[in-house]
Amino acid sequence: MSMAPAMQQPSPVAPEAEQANKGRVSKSPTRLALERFLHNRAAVASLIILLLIILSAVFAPFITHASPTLQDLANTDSPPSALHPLGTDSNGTDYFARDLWGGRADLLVGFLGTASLLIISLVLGGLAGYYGKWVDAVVMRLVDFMMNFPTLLLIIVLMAILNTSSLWLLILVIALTAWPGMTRFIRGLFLNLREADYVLSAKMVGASTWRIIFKHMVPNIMGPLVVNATLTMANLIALEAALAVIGFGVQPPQPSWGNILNGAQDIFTLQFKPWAWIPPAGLISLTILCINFIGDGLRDAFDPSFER
Amino acid sequence: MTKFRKRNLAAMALAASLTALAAGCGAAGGANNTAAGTADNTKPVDGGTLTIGQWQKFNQQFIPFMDSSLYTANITMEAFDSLFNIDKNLNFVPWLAQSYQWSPDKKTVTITLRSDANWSDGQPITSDDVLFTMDYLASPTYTNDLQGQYESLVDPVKGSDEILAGKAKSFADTGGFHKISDKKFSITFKTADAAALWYSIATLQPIPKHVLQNIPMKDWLTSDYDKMPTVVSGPYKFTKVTTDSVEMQANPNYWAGKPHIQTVIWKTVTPDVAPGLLSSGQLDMYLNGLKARDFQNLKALNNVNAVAEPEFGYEYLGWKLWQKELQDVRVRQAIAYAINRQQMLQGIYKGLGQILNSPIPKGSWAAAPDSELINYNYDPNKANQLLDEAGWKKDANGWRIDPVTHQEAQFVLDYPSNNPDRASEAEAIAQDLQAVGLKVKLDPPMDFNALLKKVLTTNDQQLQQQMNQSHQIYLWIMAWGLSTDPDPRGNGWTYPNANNLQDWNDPTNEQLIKKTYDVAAFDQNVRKQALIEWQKYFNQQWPAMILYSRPDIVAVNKRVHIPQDDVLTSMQQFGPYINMFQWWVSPQ
Amino acid sequence: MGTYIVRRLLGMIPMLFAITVFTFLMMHAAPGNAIDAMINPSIRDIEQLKEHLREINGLNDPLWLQYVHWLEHFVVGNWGFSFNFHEPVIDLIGPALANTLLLAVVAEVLTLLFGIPIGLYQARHPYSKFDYTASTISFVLYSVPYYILALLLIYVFAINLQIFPAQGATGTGPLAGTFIDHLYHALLPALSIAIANMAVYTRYTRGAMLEVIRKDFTRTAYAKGLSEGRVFTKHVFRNAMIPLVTQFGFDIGSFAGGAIILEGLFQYQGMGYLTITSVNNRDYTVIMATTVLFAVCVLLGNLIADILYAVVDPRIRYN
Amino acid sequence: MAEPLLAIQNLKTYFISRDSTVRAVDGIDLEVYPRQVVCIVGESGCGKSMTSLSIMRLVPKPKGKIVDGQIVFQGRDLLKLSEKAMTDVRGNEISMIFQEPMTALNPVLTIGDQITEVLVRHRNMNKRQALAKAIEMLKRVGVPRAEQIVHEYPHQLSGGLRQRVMIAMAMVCEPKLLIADEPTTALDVTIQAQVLELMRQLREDFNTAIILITHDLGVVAEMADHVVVMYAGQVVESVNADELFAEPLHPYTQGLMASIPTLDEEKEVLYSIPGTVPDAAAFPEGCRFASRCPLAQPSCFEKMPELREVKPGHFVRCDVV
Repeated sequence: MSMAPAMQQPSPVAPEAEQANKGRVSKSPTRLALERFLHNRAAVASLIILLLIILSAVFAPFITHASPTLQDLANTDSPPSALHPLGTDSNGTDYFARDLWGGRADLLVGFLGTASLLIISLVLGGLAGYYGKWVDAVVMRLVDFMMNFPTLLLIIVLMAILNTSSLWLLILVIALTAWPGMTRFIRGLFLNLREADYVLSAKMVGASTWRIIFKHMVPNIMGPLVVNATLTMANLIALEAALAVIGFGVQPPQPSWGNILNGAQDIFTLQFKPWAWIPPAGLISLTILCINFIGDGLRDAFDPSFER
Repeated sequence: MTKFRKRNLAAMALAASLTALAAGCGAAGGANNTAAGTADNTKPVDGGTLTIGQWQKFNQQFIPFMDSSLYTANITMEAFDSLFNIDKNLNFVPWLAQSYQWSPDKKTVTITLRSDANWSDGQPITSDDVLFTMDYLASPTYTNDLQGQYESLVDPVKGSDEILAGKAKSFADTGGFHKISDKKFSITFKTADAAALWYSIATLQPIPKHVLQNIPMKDWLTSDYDKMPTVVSGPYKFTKVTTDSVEMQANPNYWAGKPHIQTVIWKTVTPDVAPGLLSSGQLDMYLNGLKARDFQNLKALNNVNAVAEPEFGYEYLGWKLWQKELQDVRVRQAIAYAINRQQMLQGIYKGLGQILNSPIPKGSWAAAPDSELINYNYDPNKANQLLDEAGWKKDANGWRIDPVTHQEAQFVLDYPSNNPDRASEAEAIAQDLQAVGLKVKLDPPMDFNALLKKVLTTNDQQLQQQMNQSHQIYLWIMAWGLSTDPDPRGNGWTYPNANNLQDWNDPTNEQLIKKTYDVAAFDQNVRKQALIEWQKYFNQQWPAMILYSRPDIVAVNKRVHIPQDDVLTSMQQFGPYINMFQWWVSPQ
Repeated sequence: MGTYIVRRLLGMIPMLFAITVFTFLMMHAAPGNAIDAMINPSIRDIEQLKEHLREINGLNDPLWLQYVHWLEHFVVGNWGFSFNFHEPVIDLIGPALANTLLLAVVAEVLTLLFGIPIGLYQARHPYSKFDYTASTISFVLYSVPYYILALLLIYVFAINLQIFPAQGATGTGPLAGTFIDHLYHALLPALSIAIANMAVYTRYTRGAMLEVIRKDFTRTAYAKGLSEGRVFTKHVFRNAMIPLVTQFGFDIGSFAGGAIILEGLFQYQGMGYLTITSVNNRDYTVIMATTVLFAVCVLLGNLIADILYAVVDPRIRYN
Repeated sequence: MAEPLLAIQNLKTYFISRDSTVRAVDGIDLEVYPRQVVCIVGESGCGKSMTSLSIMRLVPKPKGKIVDGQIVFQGRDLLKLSEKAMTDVRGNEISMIFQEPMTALNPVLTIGDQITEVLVRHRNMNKRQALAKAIEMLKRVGVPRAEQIVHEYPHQLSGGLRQRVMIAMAMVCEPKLLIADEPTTALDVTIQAQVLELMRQLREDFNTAIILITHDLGVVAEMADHVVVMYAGQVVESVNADELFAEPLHPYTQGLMASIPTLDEEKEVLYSIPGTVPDAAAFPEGCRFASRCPLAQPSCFEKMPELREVKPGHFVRCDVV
């Protein structure tokens, strides 16, 4: 149906792009979304808090001089003091330093995990949604298969088999097991876009598959993709912490919020040393809450018609 | 860890431990208190319930020796008496066996069973039951089909090899066992060995032939009797078994008298929450796994007595003695001086536990007095001096040069996973060694089986190759739980020996050990002296870095009354040394 | 309907097959052979024993044959032998599964009992003070990970108030092992899951209800003179349930994941706890069995969701 | 004439939100006599549907609100009834059918269920009696296989059948007044005619007055006794049908008439009224049609004209004609 106009308009992309560049008068959708986002007070506040958390993790060495890993057996299990504002753990390591540095592991898992997962999902979901037919069938079978596997169990078993304490491997394992949801989501978006006029016209002018996917299709699913990626990030951070809580996430002595909690689960610590477990528990919850608020704000911003 | 204890058990007689300590130190609270619980002169009261928490889940395999879990053994111990028990001075004393007598050649022991000892169904416990039990442990079915771990309990008995090989069916046919009467029999060992009785038959828990002979042995695993033995010889019989608890009731026919406490419940409870259950009275007692850092909090609970005693065992830093670097005794001693064991105990175990300079814990009658041993107190200067003497020069960066490879010395340290204390110890050792210029790389922790396999790697040739290629000096941390009898062979200090993980091959050592069990050593004083001589040699040679005995923390509700002679700590040892039938609980 | 279920059940078979093959290969690739792990190295003739054990365990067969044998045995309930617990795997799974199911049922009942009514109430009074409060609270609860909720619950109810046990699946005393006892122990972990899940359900219910309320047929129902209550219960809720049952089926599957963490945290002797223990001990026969069972849970969850979907939505049923 | 069955006076239905007030219905007067068919005509968004929902008191909550006026039905002001009393009126004395038969029926309930619940509610029948009555009613509105269809679901029926079911549902209690909101818009032409014929038939059989809301003047011509033309929430012309077609007075009505495509006149371009309907949140001061009106005078932009009786029975809201 859209063949004819495509023929008449051999290069429908260029004018569009030009317009976007010139058209500062009318606001671009992204800019509109940004403005809507900035009006969402909860989301903006969350963004600020999240930035503070990220900054405190990145600049941990400037905030505290204590090492997050140094063992000091002369000072184990000490209560908060001027030297150790949140006391020390059973290795004599400073809790405050661990809480700050611990954010790095969790946030890295969140960011890199989401990034790698996005890459996998964009390739698989993109191909499935773009080509359809047997490619789609194969990818979707794979998705079904992975979806039927309890992800958490798979990660635990893999981590146990690999017997490693590498954070990078953990991120890889998480990405390799948690991609199906995102892939299915992206495939759906692509499936809808496949028939769009500008995609068909790009095909007509002989653009390569990758160019079509990344140049024409991806920008158009940016909104939902960003929202979904944000929520995925929250989930991955929660997942790492969950793994660490039962001893399968980031391994000590490298700190992560989850493994700090793991070391503080016994009754006496819960009862008598709130400084040991409330900060990491609070940081995990706050981070996830903030990311979710941001995700919510982004969704409202990208899709104003969506009503909660 | 448990795995090692099991193996150890298998190799040695099982026995008790710290009676002497408990009696001697009375650390918990003076002369009127026993190790824990309350001792007083009021008259025992019958009845009541005792609830005991254990860390790990028991396995539902209650025929003695079917299962190698210590947590199962703790329970079966109350249902099945062994031939010998331990008194408070750590001596073996006859128990189900009323008396024993050695033959002049010291190869044969004649044992008389108590005439009043009966199974709970009224049948007498006889020589046939003992033979039946021995044959069961020696049989190939036991090892292959039941995957039993205790065949070495009958290993020193004459004919055990023939039975395992299938050439004979019973010790009665091989000359290992001779039935004299229903209540009297003799056992002949392969050699005259002063320790053999104690590391084998002494702790045998007879099983009822009249019940089990009708079930093919390979089906025992799934038999009702195994899941819940109904005919028992001990003070308590099984009455209810669920996935995480076992209920036992007093055996009214127990030969030593009906137990005071009517019901004993064993419950799987993790150490994380045990303190809460102890303070609320839902648990009367908790064995193993309580953390040293919780000790003060436990003591502060007003209804609970908590005691911390050094375990009967030790933690050690192992190394391979075939590595050229470690063949120099000065290097081994230097490591000993370099490691601050006092601070490790202080930081990780809150100052509880006990530093050792020999592999026999101080609680044993055979322990060498401190005055006879080199005391490797933390002394980095001395360590540096010894390393200098050994030719380990420091380079510009302060790291020492390995005189064998002429490169910076590189130690690599392995330790078991799933225990934060091991990680702390590994880190502490690494820090201390680095302080004297020895670079240490910590491997990621691995689970115990993987670690053991790595340490054992086929005759060590493979490991040797690996180490040579990477120019690494290999270290590992493990712990041993010991049996009461101090025989050095049990911990693998002889060569060859599957448990000799460090490959210590030293003729002097072999000679010294031999003296601890030869015919002369049947005299306890001779044996003690031989053991002290061996310890002195060990202490000087330092074939492994013995660290310390960790603390064992046991918490008991104050309403539980435990006779002064009884022992509570080191429950990880297998054997009926806790005479629970004498305990009683105050009515609530 | 019957044929629909049968067709869906048959459809599960290839998936199950793929899952078992994958799990089998994964376990096979795992380092540390179970036999090495279990044997006392001081046993005489150790090599002979190993060979014997390899033989009786079929470890000398080609891989595909090992799989076939494993499958044959698995189907008839012979799930192997746990080297760690020294018990047949199926004997371990039985009670663990029962505990997990109890936990799941209690959690789901709590979830539905509170989650749906709160969402319904919000939908009946949208944009009210209650609605805003409930929405905010459920957003926060939805964001706070359930294991942190669990820690808080332990802190409050087990440590400070001491009215619930902090761990375990059964207690001590005369009631030990009874159903009441099990229920009592399941409550706190169930509540931790339920709170987070409730938040999901209130959000879902509210959203679905508000969407249905805007539908034409709701107006029709009012126009017929039905009372508001009747319109809500009969017309609106029946339709709003359609997305909810999908979530419900999803819950059954995802419960497996949540159970692993929570059972670990509460030391609750269910499937998750058994799995963790087994993973820590490299007890591969048990891991195989629990993995397959968890996957079956997910499949069954999907099936149940589909069936319920067909039950509540006749449009599906007749297509 | 006799007493009006329904008399609406000065009805105002607004949508009030934080930022704005949308005056959907802004002072409507309307009378419906027994057995009369009154058509409300107008463009979409002119407030005709909201008028009908106001009569049923089904204005969407929470924003929609009837702020003023009276709706007197058989002597009772419906706006003063309790919600409970109002439910006795709905579906019983006044019932309503909607534009989209596809979505107006509940997809998860059987046809029988949906019809019988009206009878159970208003006639105190038990299920069995109600089902029999429902089947009878379905037959009456020309639904074939009524006995089976009561057990079927809406998605199994065609659009025309569904609208018949809707009508059966609305008529099953024999209401005094039936409000039909664009009942034929979603149907194809042949079915439209059948449905209209059916409605006429029912009026004969049950003596039901009908308010027929439509934007289709053809339907008006076919059905109406009296016509009310609405524009921007107000009545702009109200007169009996014959006179309207003979002599439409309001410029807007005239515009509507002009835009009907007819077969006999061969017009080149279809007429359409220029401009757009003003925003209901910000109506202009004067006549709301002024900006689009070919006859508009400057005064039209300043003062809102009253609805005045230009001829006997012919009311027009325009000062110019």
